[in-house]
Amino acid sequence: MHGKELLLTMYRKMLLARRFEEKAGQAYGQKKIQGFCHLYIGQEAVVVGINEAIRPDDYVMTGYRDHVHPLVRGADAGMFMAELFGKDTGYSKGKGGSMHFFDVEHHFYGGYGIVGGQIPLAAGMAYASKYRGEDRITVCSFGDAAANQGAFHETFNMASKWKLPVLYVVENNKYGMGTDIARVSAEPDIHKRASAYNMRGESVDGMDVLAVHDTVKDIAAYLRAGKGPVLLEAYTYRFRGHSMSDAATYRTKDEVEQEKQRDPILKLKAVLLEKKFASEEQLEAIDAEEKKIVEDAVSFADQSPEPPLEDVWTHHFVEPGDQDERPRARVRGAEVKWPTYPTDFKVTWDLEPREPAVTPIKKGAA
Amino acid sequence: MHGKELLLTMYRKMLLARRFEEKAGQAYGQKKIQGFCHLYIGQEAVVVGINEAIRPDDYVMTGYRDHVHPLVRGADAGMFMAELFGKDTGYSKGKGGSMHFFDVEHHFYGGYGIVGGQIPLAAGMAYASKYRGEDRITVCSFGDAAANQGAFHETFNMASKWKLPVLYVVENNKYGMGTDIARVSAEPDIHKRASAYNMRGESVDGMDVLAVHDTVKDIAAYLRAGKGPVLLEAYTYRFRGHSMSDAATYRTKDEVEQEKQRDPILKLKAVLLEKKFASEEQLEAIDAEEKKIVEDAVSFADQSPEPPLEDVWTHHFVEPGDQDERPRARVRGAEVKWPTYPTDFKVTWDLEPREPAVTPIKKGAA
Amino acid sequence: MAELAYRDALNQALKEEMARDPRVFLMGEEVARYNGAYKVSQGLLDTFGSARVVDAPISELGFAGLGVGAAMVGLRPVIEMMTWNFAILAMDQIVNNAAKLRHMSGGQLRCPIVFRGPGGAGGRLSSQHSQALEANYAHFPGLKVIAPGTPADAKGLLKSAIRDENPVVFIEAELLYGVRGEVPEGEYTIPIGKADLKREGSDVTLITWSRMVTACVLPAADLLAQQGIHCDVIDLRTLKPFDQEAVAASVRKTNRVVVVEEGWPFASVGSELSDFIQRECFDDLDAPVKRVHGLEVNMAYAANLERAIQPSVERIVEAVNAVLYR
Amino acid sequence: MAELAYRDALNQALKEEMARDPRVFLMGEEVARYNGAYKVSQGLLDTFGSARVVDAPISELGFAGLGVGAAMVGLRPVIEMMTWNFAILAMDQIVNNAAKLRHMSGGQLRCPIVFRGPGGAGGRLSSQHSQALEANYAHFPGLKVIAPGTPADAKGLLKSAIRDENPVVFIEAELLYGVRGEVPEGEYTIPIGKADLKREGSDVTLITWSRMVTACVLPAADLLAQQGIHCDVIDLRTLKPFDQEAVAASVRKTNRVVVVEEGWPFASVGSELSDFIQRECFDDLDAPVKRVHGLEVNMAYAANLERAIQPSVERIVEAVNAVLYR
Ligand SMILES: Cc1ncc(C[n+]2csc(CCOP(=O)(O)OP(=O)(O)O)c2C)c(N)n1
Ligand SMILES: Cc1ncc(C[n+]2csc(CCOP(=O)(O)OP(=O)(O)O)c2C)c(N)n1
Ligand SMILES: [Mg+2]
Ligand SMILES: [Mg+2]
Repeated sequence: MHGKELLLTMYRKMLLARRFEEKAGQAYGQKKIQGFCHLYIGQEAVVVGINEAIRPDDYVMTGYRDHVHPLVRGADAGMFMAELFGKDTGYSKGKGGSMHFFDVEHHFYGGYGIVGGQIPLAAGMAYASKYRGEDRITVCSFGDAAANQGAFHETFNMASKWKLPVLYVVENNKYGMGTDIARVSAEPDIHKRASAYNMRGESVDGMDVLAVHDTVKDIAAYLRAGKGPVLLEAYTYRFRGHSMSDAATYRTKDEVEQEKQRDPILKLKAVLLEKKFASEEQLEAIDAEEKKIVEDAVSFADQSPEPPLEDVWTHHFVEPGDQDERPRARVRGAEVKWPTYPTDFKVTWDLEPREPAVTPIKKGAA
Repeated sequence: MHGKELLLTMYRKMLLARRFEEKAGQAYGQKKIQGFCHLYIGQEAVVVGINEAIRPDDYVMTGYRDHVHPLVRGADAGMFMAELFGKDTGYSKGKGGSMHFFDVEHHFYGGYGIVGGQIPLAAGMAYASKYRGEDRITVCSFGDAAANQGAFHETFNMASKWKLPVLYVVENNKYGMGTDIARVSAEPDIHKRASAYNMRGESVDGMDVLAVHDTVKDIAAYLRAGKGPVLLEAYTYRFRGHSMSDAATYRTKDEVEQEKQRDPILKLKAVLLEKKFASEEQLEAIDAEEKKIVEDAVSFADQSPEPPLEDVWTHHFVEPGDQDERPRARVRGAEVKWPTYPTDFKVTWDLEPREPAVTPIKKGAA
Repeated sequence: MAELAYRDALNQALKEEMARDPRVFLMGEEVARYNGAYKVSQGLLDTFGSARVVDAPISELGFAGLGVGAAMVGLRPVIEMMTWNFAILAMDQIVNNAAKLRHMSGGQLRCPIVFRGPGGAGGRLSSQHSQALEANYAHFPGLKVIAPGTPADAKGLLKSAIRDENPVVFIEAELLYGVRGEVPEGEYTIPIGKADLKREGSDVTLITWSRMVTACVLPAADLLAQQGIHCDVIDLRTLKPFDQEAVAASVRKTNRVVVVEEGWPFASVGSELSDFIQRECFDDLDAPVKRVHGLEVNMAYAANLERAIQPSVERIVEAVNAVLYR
Repeated sequence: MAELAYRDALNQALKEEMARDPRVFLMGEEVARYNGAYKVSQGLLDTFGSARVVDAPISELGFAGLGVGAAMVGLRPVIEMMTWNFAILAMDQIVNNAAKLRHMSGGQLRCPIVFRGPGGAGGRLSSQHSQALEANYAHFPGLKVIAPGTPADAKGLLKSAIRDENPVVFIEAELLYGVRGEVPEGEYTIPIGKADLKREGSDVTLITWSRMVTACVLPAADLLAQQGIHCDVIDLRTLKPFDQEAVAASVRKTNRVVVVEEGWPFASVGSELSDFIQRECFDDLDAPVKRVHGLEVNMAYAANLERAIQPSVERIVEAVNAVLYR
């Protein structure tokens, strides 16, 4: 079921993610990165497991803890490091920074700083796919604490009613900033809330990349079959603070240590070794390669220029004739296969039957 | 269980409600009332059943379909008719109109035009009661369509987590304006959504005043015992359009006719006759009395002056020393027992334990 | 030219644009089966089907954001707010997502979306339902704000808004829906950002938009004309970006200005116009810029109070006299 | 006098008012156990317990509304918005309920509530987190808007806000929290609606508030003073109602004005000041009112762009020179 190549790919990507975030943390200490910076360390299995279970042309988006989501889709690590450094060679030319990663080439649509603000957007992206008759799905992550936003409720109701092909992933790392989710959530098992919208909800061990992968494979098929949205809760943990400025003293040392035992990278490593898909040395070589990528990314970012001052005036409006920016083409001179959206098509979707059966009158149960 | 006096009181109040709304409808046709005007005809059992099951000093509020809620608490019908007519003798001096009824003397706190906007307020009122150690409860109604607002979700989570003594009543009349609730709600049985907040949710036949009364009696005790909030769905029906400008063509004649068979007033009348609590004649006499009250209300409103033009400048801010308006004292010269809120007390409530048990780490189920 | 009601002109714009471009869809409360709370979407469901004309739940934040997401990936949503009073609930999606997407993504994304619906007073609807909220949106970079005052402009500007590649806040006027006016036949658009000089005169410049144009400013101008005072009447039509040239040119000619708006005065579009004029035309002004606006109060339900709170012909005439020192 | 950081001055105000009045409670994200995202509520949980210092879920609309409800029935909530950027989600409760309750109820109810938290740029936080949103609230009748620029004002005005019988929007500055200043010892309040004349000079009036006071306006005034140009520096402190007398008196003296604000220019508090001045002091003005403000763009993350977007000493000096026609 889990071929060697898949496992090695996932291993490599988790390491890329880990090393990238570690370097970002370091660079933050050196003040090369400023403002808010939310690291994904510890949660890698979620994003990697999902990514290998969906198609490259599926739409993906998340909140502000967003560095790793585009990286595992194939984004240029150097250009995202440059974004973190506020450089001209960044994906958003230094305009977005840590919280607003966008790599549209790889169908990664951001990068949002308002907690829960991306939830309705994902429903809209899934709406567009269904509208155009595509079999594409949308995957949108958010945190456990975001589930208490009204946007969650309003969107889930619509997504379910209209059977939109969207997978919502709660990356439940047990804390929203300094607050244990159980302290502010009447139903802390967030996937159980799916029942309030008549939609499929389930949970998965978010520290186990294989479990995430398999669950999402199944869900992706369900979504593509038009069965409606899904809420998947991935129980995970962030090994660092909420952001770089958070010392995370609200967690006990014990808790953190215990969680580190579940490090998703170590877990996959054990599987790889046990299955003899790779030797210790081979795995170390992979790590070295990923480290090198990240080191190169830092050099690239270091050497990149600041954006020109005139850039304060750009990208507020699309003027007639303006093309969309294609970052890798601009920065790397790469041939970029840019997503296109059809302009001429026929909408065949009937969102609801013309004349629905009239709801029977209810009498109540008391 | 249901004494004669209780049943007669409920009968009288439902008739007052019905006659008041009929007159309001007429007056709207005569352009004495303008703007939006949402009648409660058909839904009377909900508000009356609730009111007789709670205390006069409990807090009550609702949305814009709000004429009847204060009336059954004892408000002055003439002064509310005057409010509808935009007169100086209205409860809000003609400033609020149909959607913004307030009668603080009778602990009726409005009267809100933004769908779902009152939901968080009620939690705050319940918060205040709990904060001061009172055993008062708050009852807040809203419509079926309001349940799709984010305010529902955000508030219910807090109310349940903090065990606030608030009863939320969904007056499910099957439609939000012209839209059958099942067309826009993934879970049209709204009380079932309570499970997403780990709170008690149930439904009742909202056309049966006795059922409503008994259910709310039980719930009120539950609330006063500090067991947390409750979501009660009352299945009901409005016999008229959404507002005066709605011809309600989205409903079949059949459906409306069938519902009219369930008229809560006729139903209670049958009980009264069957139990021999009153004769046909006595019941008609009650009706005549209520009709008279409403006719007097119209005369009073008709004869009342418009507010003075200087009133455009009043009631935007409380200036130092300003007292709150006491409408019945001002208009009727009545002795008014005005609600007071203690200014000196000790807060003994611990909203959460100082050191809660740490939530166990979750592994997911996939 | 055909005479059309404002609502029907909007309806034509929607119908034509939806027929032209399959990417355009309309979503909002009661827009489909009910044909719109104000009947702007009359007949559209029948023509375009239920995926393109969508009855949304009462979830303004949710469906506004859904529209933004759809716009990000190639559709061109028109999101109807039953009134702009309710859109306050959706403001985060409009100002934090729609307005900022292109910038945050460094130009990778665009967000062609129209948020539209009625603003201003609706006739005895009291405070929560009678707000002219254009200033709140005009304050944010990344949004265009349009507020047409006639059926022809309503049609021509809505078509331009739908074709625009940016998020547009399109504020109609509840009390104009039934008002009729000539609308050019056939396909035509009105450019965003261009004012319309409705009357020419050299004594005073009157600047306004939306319902105020026909409800009080033109009547006031007519009345003043009878008294020999001739006003330039500028209907801004687009509030952001507003037509700076048209405003400045007129002020340079008349040297006296009255700005008329339905909404509250504090930090409003009228304040901005006043600031622009005193800054750009300081030496041309023979009197301070005067403003007529809704009183700085919450709207009351009572008929006499509601009337008193809104701008009126009398108040405009008075202001014109004041800037003429008469 | 003690030297205190702005955050500690706010903390004192909260602590003193909560000790004085059991009706006062503080609710918001991370205010209790975490002692506040910006440590404004340090120690309050320990002193006042979990019902008076409450960690709320991330439900801005919900807990803002909960506060309004509690205020309606006799409590005096202080609702902390982690930043005002997030409060956009709660705006409906602030402007449609809190601001209108007294009016809708015809004076039966009052709503003494403070919504507070940091506004403005926070240092490399990019567009969604760097907004000065005072204009949006100041536009609505029924709200008072306060934006203190020093620790002493922060303390004195927060105490006044908590004691006020009306809803108050209290906008702190994220970048001021660590800034220290003298704060009078013991119980004292600063009246709402009174400006503070920070420097006296007869050449030009500089009007500003919040972080701009110390971050660029006073430094600019000092620099100008070295060049022999002496400015009145008015710190408004309260934006609505602002101190019309202080503004007019200064303009009558100097005849030249520069208004400095961190936020966007369009339909802003600065626009309103400009309109007020040209209207009330038309004949006193020797030059148009000049404005220095955040550029009309979304905030960028890059350090150099972020700097360029914000008002600066240089831009203020330039504007002063312009109104002096130098
Ligand atoms: C609407 C809004 N409120 C508050 C914040 C401040 N904030 C940023 S992240 C965060 C915690 C979110 O926690 P969670 O959703 O669990 O995601 P995690 O950070 O754990 O990935 C808060 C309160 C915000 N950005 N937006
Ligand atoms: C936020 C908001 N959106 C839309 C409206 C317009 N509106 C008023 S009532 C209503 C329908 C509400 O239906 P429901 O909640 O079922 O209550 P009912 O009228 O049936 O009592 C709508 C859409 C509004 N007032 N507020
Ligand atoms: Mg979390
Ligand atoms: Mg209903």
